[in-house]
Amino acid sequence: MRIRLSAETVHGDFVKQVEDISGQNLLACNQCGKCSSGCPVAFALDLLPNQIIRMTQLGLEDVLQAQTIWTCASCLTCVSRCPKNVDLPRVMEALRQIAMERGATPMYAAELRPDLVANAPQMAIIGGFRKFTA
Amino acid sequence: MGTPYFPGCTLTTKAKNYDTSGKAVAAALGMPLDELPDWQCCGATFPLATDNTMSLIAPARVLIQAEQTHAKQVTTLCAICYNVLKRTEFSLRKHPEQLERINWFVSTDETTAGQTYTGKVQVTHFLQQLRDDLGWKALSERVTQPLKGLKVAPYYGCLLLRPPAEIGLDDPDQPTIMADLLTALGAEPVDFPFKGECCGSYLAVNKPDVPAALSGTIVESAAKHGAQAIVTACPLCQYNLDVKGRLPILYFTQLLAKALELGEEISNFESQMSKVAV
Amino acid sequence: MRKVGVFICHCGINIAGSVDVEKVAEEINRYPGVAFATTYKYICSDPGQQIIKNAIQEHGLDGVIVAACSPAMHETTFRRTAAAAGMNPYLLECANIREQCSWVHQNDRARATDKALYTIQSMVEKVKRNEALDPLSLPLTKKAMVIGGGIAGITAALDIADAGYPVILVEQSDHLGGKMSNLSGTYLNFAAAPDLLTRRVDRVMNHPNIQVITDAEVTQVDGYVGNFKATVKRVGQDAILSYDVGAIVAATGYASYPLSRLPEYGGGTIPDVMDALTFEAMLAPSAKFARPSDGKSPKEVVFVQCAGSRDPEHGVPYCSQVCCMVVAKQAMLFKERMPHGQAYVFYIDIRSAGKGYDEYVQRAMTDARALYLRGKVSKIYQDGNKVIVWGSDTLSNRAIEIAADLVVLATPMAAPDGTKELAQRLHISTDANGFYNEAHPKLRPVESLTAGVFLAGAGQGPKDIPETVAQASAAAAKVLQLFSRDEMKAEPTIAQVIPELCSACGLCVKACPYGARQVDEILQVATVNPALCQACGACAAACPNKASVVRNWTPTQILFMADVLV
Amino acid sequence: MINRALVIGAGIAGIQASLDIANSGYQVALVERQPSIGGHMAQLSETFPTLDCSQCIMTPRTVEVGHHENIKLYTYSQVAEVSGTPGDFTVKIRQKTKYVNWDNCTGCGVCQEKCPWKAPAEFDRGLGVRKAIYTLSPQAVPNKPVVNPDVCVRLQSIAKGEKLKCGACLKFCPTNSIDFQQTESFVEVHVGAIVVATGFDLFPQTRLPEYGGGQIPDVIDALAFERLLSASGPTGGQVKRPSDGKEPREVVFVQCSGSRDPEHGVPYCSKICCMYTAKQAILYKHRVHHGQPYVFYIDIRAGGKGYEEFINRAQQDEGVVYLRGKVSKIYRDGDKVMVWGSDTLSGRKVEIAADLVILSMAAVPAISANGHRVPGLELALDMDGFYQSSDAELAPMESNLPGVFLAGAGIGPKDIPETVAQASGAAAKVLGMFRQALR
Repeated sequence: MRIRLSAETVHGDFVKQVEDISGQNLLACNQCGKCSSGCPVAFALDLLPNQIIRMTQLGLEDVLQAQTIWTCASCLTCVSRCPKNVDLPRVMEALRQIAMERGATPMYAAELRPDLVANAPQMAIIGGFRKFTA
Repeated sequence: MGTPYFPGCTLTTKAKNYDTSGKAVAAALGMPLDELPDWQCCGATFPLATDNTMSLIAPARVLIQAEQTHAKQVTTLCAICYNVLKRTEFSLRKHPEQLERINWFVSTDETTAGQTYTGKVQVTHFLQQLRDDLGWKALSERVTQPLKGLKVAPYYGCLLLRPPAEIGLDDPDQPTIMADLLTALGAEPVDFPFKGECCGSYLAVNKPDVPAALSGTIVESAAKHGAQAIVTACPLCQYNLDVKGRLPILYFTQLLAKALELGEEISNFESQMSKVAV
Repeated sequence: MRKVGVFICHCGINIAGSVDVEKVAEEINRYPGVAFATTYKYICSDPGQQIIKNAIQEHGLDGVIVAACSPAMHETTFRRTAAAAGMNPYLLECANIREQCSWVHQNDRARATDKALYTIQSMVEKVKRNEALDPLSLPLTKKAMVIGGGIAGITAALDIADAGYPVILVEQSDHLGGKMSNLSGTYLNFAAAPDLLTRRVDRVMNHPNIQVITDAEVTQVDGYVGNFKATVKRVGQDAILSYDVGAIVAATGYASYPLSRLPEYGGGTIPDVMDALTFEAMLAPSAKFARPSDGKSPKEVVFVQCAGSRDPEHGVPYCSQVCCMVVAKQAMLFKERMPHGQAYVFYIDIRSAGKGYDEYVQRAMTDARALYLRGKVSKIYQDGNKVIVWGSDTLSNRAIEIAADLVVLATPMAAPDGTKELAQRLHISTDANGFYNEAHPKLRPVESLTAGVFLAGAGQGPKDIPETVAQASAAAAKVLQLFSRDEMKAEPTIAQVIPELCSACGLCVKACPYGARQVDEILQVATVNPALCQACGACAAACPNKASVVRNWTPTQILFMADVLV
Repeated sequence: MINRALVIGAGIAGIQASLDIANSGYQVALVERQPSIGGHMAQLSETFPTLDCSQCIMTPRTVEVGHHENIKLYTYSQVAEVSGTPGDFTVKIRQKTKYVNWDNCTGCGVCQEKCPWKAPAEFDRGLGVRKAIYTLSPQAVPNKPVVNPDVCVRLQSIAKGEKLKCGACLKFCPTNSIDFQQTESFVEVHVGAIVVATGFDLFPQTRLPEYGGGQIPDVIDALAFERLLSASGPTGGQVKRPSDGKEPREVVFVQCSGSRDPEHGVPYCSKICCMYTAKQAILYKHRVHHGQPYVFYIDIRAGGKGYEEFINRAQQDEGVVYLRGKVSKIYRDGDKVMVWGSDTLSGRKVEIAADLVILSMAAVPAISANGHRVPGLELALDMDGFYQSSDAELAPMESNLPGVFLAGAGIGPKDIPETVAQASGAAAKVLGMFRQALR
């Protein structure tokens, strides 16, 4: 499908909101792709990190449907290697927050495997959930 | 009087042996760890949004408590607690106005009335104390039972080192701190390319297949490079890597306990080594 | 009492359109000291200039003001006119009533007209107090020094020497040819290039006008354009050689960026990860095509572009310009060496801008079957006898892993150590990345801001061979231009010290940005070096005793001008 | 050896070469086919990456050429024939009919004021109008007019042998410099060396039908946009689109319009487009603060000092949106211009309803563009029609003919600093020849 770009989309509220929450200048990214090159969970992503930031640059809000923003483990590999010092994990966080504002519920405690909840370290459970409630 | 010490939730439950071995080793080395009175959870993730004052209150409380001890530094063992507290310290130093708000908020609570954080106390990791305060040479001299011939792969993971600008413990791409420790203990550090790759972290609860895959690669790589065991500083890494059962996954404090001959009940070394056929 | 003539230009409608020039002429005619005033459509035109000549002679003018465009445009023109009419050219001034008046006040004729009038009146006050001056003449040594024996230095030296002037060529290493001598060939005319270089080197070595000094560095440079004194020290020798030269060409080239600064690429730690120049040596027809670790010939080779470049976080914000082409070339050479081998190239943008360059890269893709992947590499590590490369292809949106036998990092072209120090010795400046600053990025690419010191090649910024060669010849042209005169003329409107007022406090020495001031310890008075002084006036401002003045821009003149304007 | 040089083409390359030779004490005959000197650089608004005003940095040079005692200007002229040998060439120069006696003309401009006949101004890429008697620009050097026979009704009436029409210029010229009897003339110059600096032109829009083929008024080429941005341009530097003079809010820049496109006969990269497009996008943003510029590109080629940093500025500070994909189709839709492109990075097809579209047209050799080949000056051309250097890398300024040197975009597309360096380089070769002869 073809998307329609206009000043409204590329400088719209969505882009502004992401930049405000993340504190990042999205356009500082020149799409070199280093983030995707090093992302450890790339194999489990529906959109690569560079695509996430790319779609956000263009104000394509369907980026919020991507599973990637929930699968990102915030390992910070991308930001520690980014040539332009773009803090992608913060962008992911911004997208998660906006998605949740808009009613996304990525995980229910009830649906978690009991054995995991029983054995996993607290930090995993707390961290896992905090990520979705920040 | 020792260094104030923040164990964090996991070390008092699922990672007790990290806590016990850590405290025992510290005591044996004459640098005892004094657990903070009625400490509370650090939050387990550093809040990444620009407006994160609310979420910073939890870790800030820990710093406030620590400062009441008038010590220069507060120690952690858990890599995630360390990351959260260290970044909080960094962030509050960078944003005094935010620090002011948090101090005000906390001091309105009668239990913590009048307590504030001024940046006097600095967050440190026990590894850093060993390296900077004690020193590898001094440590090696204290070793009574060198871990001769033991091939161990140091696994650093993510949060112990990243983001380097805020943590500054070691180079995230070429870290040496745990390898140096192993050498000091007489063991043989095994360098492998995945020492800094993510284990899948807290995806353990909702996407277990991801950590499983990642940890698999990490452990395999370590084994391929001849490691008999993997050593880590993070309970979550320990948990994720251990799932495989391919190699024993130890905390660095366990190896210390072993090398200092603090006894099996402290080090848990033999039992864990024997769990897997090397 | 001076007799000043005022000539007001319409500049077509450029000035007359918003300034009532006739009214201005009428008004200024009544102004004390003005003996004659008139207007004309285009005073810069030949008939316009004729009017000035006639008026000077008829009215015996000893002061002229041309109220027209900026002096930057026509001052020289009109001063020549005045001289032709027998008046001292330094008694003529331009009053800018176009750029600074008519053009910026197009909608307010009345006030534009007033402003024009004041502008001219203040200029009258200045001209009344101008002294008649003669241009200064300075001696000139027609001998050049070229620093750097790479392709840039060689070419510049030959162009100067061929024109019959002696050249001292100073080279740091023990041989000429520079980085280019390490290349097995160039892009377009591959085979011919090394031969062409050797022939050029031979010509230099045997040229009667060129004296080559290898293993040497320039340790000190004193003096100024036309009269430099450069001292040269040969490595391992205490003897200091000293040369009088009139011009200097800095052609010191570039250095490769240290691999060790790329830890995530295993730089310096993985034997089979090397930079492009090292790979070039491996490709040399004479050499055995063997990788360092085990001497095997690599079958799968990964090229990593922008390995440090375009990466502010690695301290290199700029693009190194040549890597895209170098890599394409090496990918093709590799394919010749290993017909069954496979080359991969990770890139961000393919920058093959240059004659025949884009076509060249296309050939690397289609003929040499090099696989281009658009993504910056994130991590490289050793795995057994393989080197694992983690990259991505942002076009197919896949993270990519390649098990390579050899990895070539296209590392940045960096400014060599010591560039800054040499720049300081030459009194020229360097930019944020350590490269020499040119006088103007567009129109003066091979001149430094210090007269007589010229730039050529990669020392001024990354560039390829054709651009370097063109620059080298350009620098030579500037030298030849300088040497074409018998002596150097310099503007006399520079700083001057009134000895009676000077207390030799030395403030002016500190204030002068061009190192043109000194204190004569014996006479206890500050002095001006006419060749270095740029008439900026800093000394005049700094001098507590008003002993420093810029000729024809004296404090008195400026005060009288200000009186009119405020 | 005749110590005089011929320089063909008075763009910035020819100007620089002439000045370097003339300032070394040798005479120069500078030939330019246009009525005045300056070439394309005179058309530019500001220059990258410093955003210096092009006119301001260039005028001192054009003026210096105009008044230089060692430079003889032959504008509105063309080299008709070259004969002789290196060191002693005889050059025949054809001086086109100006219908104005320049010896008497003072360049007062009255004729242009009074002339009633208008035609599109080529200097403004057709966006402005000029009279039948015209100078290229108010700052022209020399600032003297010529008459365009295709527009002047007087000349047409003369040609048709009808009753003489108009003659306004004749009537009003204060110096009686108008001369409708004038015919073209030839002069011979003897020179020792030749510098060829004939520069480039833009690939015609008509060759790109899928981009509107020049039929859509609000789809213009980059030089036209320079004129829209230029303070001395037809709109005084205000960005107004051709169709209705409205200020465009959404502006699309299409790079590689013709370039890197063997199918359109331009296989090569035009080298300068990436940078001037970024510059134009920034300048547009400075003129129209609320406007949104987009740039479609294949690769961003910013190889040059401060160039990469300039692109970063456009992207992250000036909010220019870069889209990686070549535009496929441009068509008119009401008062909008629809642009169909793609962004290969997000993997999306993209559509933009633009108010104005600027095509970064390929740079093609002027010499083959105007089909002018000089007998006796058989310079080798490459497959694209640019001059072929004797060695592209190590001898870029040397041609296949001894004593004949090359400079500037006639060899291949290049930016101003590279052109200026080449021009000085060519001058060095000429000076070398002259000086060697002395010994």
